[in-house]
Amino acid sequence: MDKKFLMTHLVCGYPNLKKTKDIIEAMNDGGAKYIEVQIPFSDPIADGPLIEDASKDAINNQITVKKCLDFISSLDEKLRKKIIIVTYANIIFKYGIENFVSKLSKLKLYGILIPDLLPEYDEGLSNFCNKYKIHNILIISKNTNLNRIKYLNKKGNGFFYVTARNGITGEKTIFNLETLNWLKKIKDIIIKPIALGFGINSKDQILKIKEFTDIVVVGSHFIKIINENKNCKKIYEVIRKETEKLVNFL
Amino acid sequence: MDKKFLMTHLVCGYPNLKKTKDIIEAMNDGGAKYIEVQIPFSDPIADGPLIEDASKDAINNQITVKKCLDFISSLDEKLRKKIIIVTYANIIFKYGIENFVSKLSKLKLYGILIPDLLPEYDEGLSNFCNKYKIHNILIISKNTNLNRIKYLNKKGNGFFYVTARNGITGEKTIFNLETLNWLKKIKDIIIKPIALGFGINSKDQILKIKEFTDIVVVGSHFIKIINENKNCKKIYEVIRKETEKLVNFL
Amino acid sequence: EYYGVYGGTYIPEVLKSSIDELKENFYRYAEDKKFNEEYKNLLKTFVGRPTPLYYAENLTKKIGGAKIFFKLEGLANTGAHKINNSLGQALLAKKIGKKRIIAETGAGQHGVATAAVCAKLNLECEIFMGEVDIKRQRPNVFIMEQFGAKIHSVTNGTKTLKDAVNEALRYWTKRSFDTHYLIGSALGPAPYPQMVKFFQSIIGKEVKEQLRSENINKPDYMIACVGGGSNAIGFFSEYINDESVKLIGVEAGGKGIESNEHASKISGNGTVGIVQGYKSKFLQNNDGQILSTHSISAGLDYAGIGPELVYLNEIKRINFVNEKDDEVIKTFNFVTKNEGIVPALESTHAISYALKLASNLNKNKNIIVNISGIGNKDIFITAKLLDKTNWINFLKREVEENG
Amino acid sequence: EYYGVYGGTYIPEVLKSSIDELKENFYRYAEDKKFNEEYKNLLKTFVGRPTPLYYAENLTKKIGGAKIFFKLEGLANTGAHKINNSLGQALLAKKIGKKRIIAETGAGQHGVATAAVCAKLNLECEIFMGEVDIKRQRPNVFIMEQFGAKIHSVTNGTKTLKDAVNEALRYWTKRSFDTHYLIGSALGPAPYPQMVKFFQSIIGKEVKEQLRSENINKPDYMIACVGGGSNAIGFFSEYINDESVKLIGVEAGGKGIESNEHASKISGNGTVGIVQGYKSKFLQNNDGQILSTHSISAGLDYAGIGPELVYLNEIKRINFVNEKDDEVIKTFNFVTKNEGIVPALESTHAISYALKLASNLNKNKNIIVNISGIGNKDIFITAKLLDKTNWINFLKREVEENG
Repeated sequence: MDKKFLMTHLVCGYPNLKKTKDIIEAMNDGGAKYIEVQIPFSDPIADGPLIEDASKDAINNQITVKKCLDFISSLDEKLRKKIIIVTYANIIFKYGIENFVSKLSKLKLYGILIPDLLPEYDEGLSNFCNKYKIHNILIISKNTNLNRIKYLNKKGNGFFYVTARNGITGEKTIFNLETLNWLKKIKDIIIKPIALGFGINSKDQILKIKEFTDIVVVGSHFIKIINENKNCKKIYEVIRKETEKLVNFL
Repeated sequence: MDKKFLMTHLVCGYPNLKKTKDIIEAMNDGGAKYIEVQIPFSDPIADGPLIEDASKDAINNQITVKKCLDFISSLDEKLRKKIIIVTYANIIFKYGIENFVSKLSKLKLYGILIPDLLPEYDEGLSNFCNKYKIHNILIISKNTNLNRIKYLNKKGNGFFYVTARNGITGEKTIFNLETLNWLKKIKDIIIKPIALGFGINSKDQILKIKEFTDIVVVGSHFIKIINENKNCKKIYEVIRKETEKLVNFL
Repeated sequence: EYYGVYGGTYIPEVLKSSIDELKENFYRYAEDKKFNEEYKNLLKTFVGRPTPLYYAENLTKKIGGAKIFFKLEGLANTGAHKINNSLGQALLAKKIGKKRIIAETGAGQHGVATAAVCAKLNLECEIFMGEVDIKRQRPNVFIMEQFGAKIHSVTNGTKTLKDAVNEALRYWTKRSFDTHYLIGSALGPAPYPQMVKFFQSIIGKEVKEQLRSENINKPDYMIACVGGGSNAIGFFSEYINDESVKLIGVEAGGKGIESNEHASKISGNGTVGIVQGYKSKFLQNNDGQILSTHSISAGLDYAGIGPELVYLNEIKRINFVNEKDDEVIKTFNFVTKNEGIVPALESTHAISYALKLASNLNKNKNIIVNISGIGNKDIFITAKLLDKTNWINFLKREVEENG
Repeated sequence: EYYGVYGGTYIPEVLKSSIDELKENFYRYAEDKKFNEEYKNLLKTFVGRPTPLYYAENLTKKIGGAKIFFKLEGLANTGAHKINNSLGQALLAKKIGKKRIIAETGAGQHGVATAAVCAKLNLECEIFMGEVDIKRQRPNVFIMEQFGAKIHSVTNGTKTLKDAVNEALRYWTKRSFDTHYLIGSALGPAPYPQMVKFFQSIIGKEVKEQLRSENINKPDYMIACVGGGSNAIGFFSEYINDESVKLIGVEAGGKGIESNEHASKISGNGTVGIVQGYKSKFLQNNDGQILSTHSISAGLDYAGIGPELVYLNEIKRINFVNEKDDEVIKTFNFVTKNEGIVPALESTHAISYALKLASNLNKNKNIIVNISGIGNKDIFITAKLLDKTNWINFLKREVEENG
């Protein structure tokens, strides 16, 4: 069995940019292969309350898109290469999608994931990603039928983010046989690696699914830990240890 | 010029039956020719607030029609002969109109005045009054046209109660030339005596109108005095003096 | 003017000429084609008629007996059937040359309807309302004032509806030359019962026409709530002469007839009397003093009833029953949940009985219930009963944030 | 799916199949004769359509310019145009086999309409409403609950309408297999703007027919308030292709555009964005964060607007203006006093502009204003502003006597 990777998640500017730096470095040092950096949006329809509240906090603390991008540009290039920008259509649309993608490209980031831009209505995002060599991460959901998976397979230029159940981020997912069989089918169609996410936070889950995926995504779980430790001076240690722990399950 | 008479008014049982006795004797002793004794009704549509409130008080103090009639039968026959029962249709209807009129007859009262029974819809009242020799006092209002006054003239068997203005009891009436001319016209048609009432309480008013009427009615004015003296032990003196004073203006 | 021994014109002499004038004009305009056209045009464009005849399919299925239909009078402008009559009388008064309309109101629905019509027809409007009712029914008072009506607070007597009637009558004795008294129910001295029935009979006429388009020959049962009875007499009007149509009036049972806290004149213990201008049945004591009444629905909370209804009961043409407050609240819940319609508490009395009746009838029978008004107006009563904590907390917040 | 560059389907992958299913079914049923008959029959018997076209004669005369007509949508069951769409979508959902309806609501009118329709059609109903709105709009919450709806209190974000939309979308991602999301305005991802317009176009169709019976060839001006824009697009629908009919949308000017406390997307300072599934104009900052909005009328208090309206403005087919809170309250007073009709505060925006326009037009011109709802629902706002002492005293009494 191939080596499996961990992708982690954080909201840029939550609880503040200084801590965001601690957190992202901790994830990097802990062994995360990819790091989703979410640029906060006021109306994140695909996210649950944890990420929404973190986004709201960050916005209330005057975080802006420019501050997020400046922050990212201040990071080491090696770290930047792990970063996938997650945000909503309106943020990049307002910025100018081509400008935004080209900016990510200049910063040498890994990719971008916009949950409310389907390939059919993506405002040129996938073209710009191809042009500027940025991975455009597409989502496959449990409602996505096989024909559509084939269609998406052709459209994506990075790995695919597979959401292991319906609904939004942050709720617990139970991996039953039906889900695992469904994952197998996806792997048969999708040529690129897949990242499996939504509600993953335990050793049990990871052990159950790792053979069906290339990347395991742990998102809201990190937000929760960050939330619990937002006033803690040792947040770097906490996050690094948690990242290491999860990587070790793989 | 003929001798003019005073008609006074009281609400039976207001403020209580004992005081009603003082009041009625005072009016009698003071020289009133007729005394209107009003049997209280819950919804007196032709009366103003003074009489309505007095009626309500009396009803709340458990006055009943029977108590009123028993009270009247306890009076001297001479006094009883001055009494005109004033009440509303429902009171006598509920009692039985024939029974009621025959009862008044037995008590040798002067008459009856029911403001909400017009001759056309009087439930036999005028017939019973003729049968039992009780005067049925009809009302002529400022809205009553000459044809109708002629009609009423034929229907009434007692004097006529002329209301000197529109509206209800207890409000001040101003006797201008137009009103006095109107009164003259009435006197030309009406054979029986007329009693002029509604809002009379002053010497000026009485001096102005006495040549146009046979009887002057002072109603709400007495209720007001009774009201002001309802806890006064000397109510008899107060009422008798007021009656004498008014009689002297005639 | 009489229905059997009921009805008549029991008024002070001072009102005789105005009542005569009104009688003459009413009977003349009732036959006047142009007047009727103008009235009907306003019913259409201002009131929003016709109101729907609605098949209450869910209730019918749950009850499992006769088919139940609702006549949705609550969709009329100002939320109840009252406006049919207010509009008709105000239009008539305008034709006669009156400048001002006065009206009594208890719960406020008749006052709101009358104030709306006066705004539309450019007539001055003064509404008599008991001081107690003004305090209880502030939302309706506010709407009347928005329509430009002047509200007279009546502080006599019990300070409720019957005293407002008395006070309006008194005021009328002073100003009848330029003022029309717009009585809100099919009662009072003639020609009011006739006139109110005439203007409310649009309800029955529409039912007849609407049944035709549903391919129903006629109703088997018609059910209406009865306070004074204007919605009932108007709703029944087209079918009174057809004895195969059973007519049922539902009175306010309040806390039960035996409790004496109710407003049931016919099915309860009303007796014949002559009050406020007409002979009919009233809730009164042995002396003829009018008793205070009780109903959960303010619109039924009145001691008198229209004379024609009493007569039609006496000749066994209309049957009268009553429904108690608690039954009405249960029915309110049941109807809102199953039909998506909020009936006025008044009308809910009629539904409450209809449900009982329907369950005992064959599926090929049909029952039409007049939903005389919409129940949003009752929220200060229903929310207090059905959702007390949230409602009181909401009111507290409104007071705190704005007080 | 696009109007110019506006509209589209900007949704998470998880909703793609449901949106596809909905699109397919909507376009199929829109052509289905039986479906349309069933819908129209319910519009007639349950909603109470047609709503009147009313000549506001008194306003017209006072203003002394163009003739002003009102389309009285407020006489529909539940008191606003919202139910046209709720009924249509719920009926469609039922045909598709959905068991449950979810909907967002801000002020509560769309929630009430949807809950009513679900009670009628035997569908489960869950309404998403911001916690702040639930506290402010208890009367509507109470009515929804009476209709059997379950209310989800949304505690995310600003706890108001836009968060209720977000939360409804999230819930839908979990349950779209058996649940239809019933969006209340002509916005959101395709096919919602198309579908809501389709169901609201009954308003425009009726206007056309009613004008014919008034012997008016066509309107010179049509004016509607615009929050999301469902009443406007439905009202305008029949005349969009006839450029001789001038169409005007009136947005909520709040405390003035310069104050930034308003809800004017087109006439104010909205910019293009992609939010909540559709591309349109939004009130947002330079980063694309959605701003909080303000209007005296809860129904206009939303940061987005239907994409077709933005397009029609861009091609100069619809002109947009706005009216401020204080102008609206003045107009509210003026209309109630002179016409006997209580317009919703939303609709009063449209009247407010209509009055200004009318005064500058010739008497042979006509203006039709869509009165999208009735204003009784606003009493907790209007009474507080126009009759504060009495109102607060009334509420205090209610609390004291029942608390």
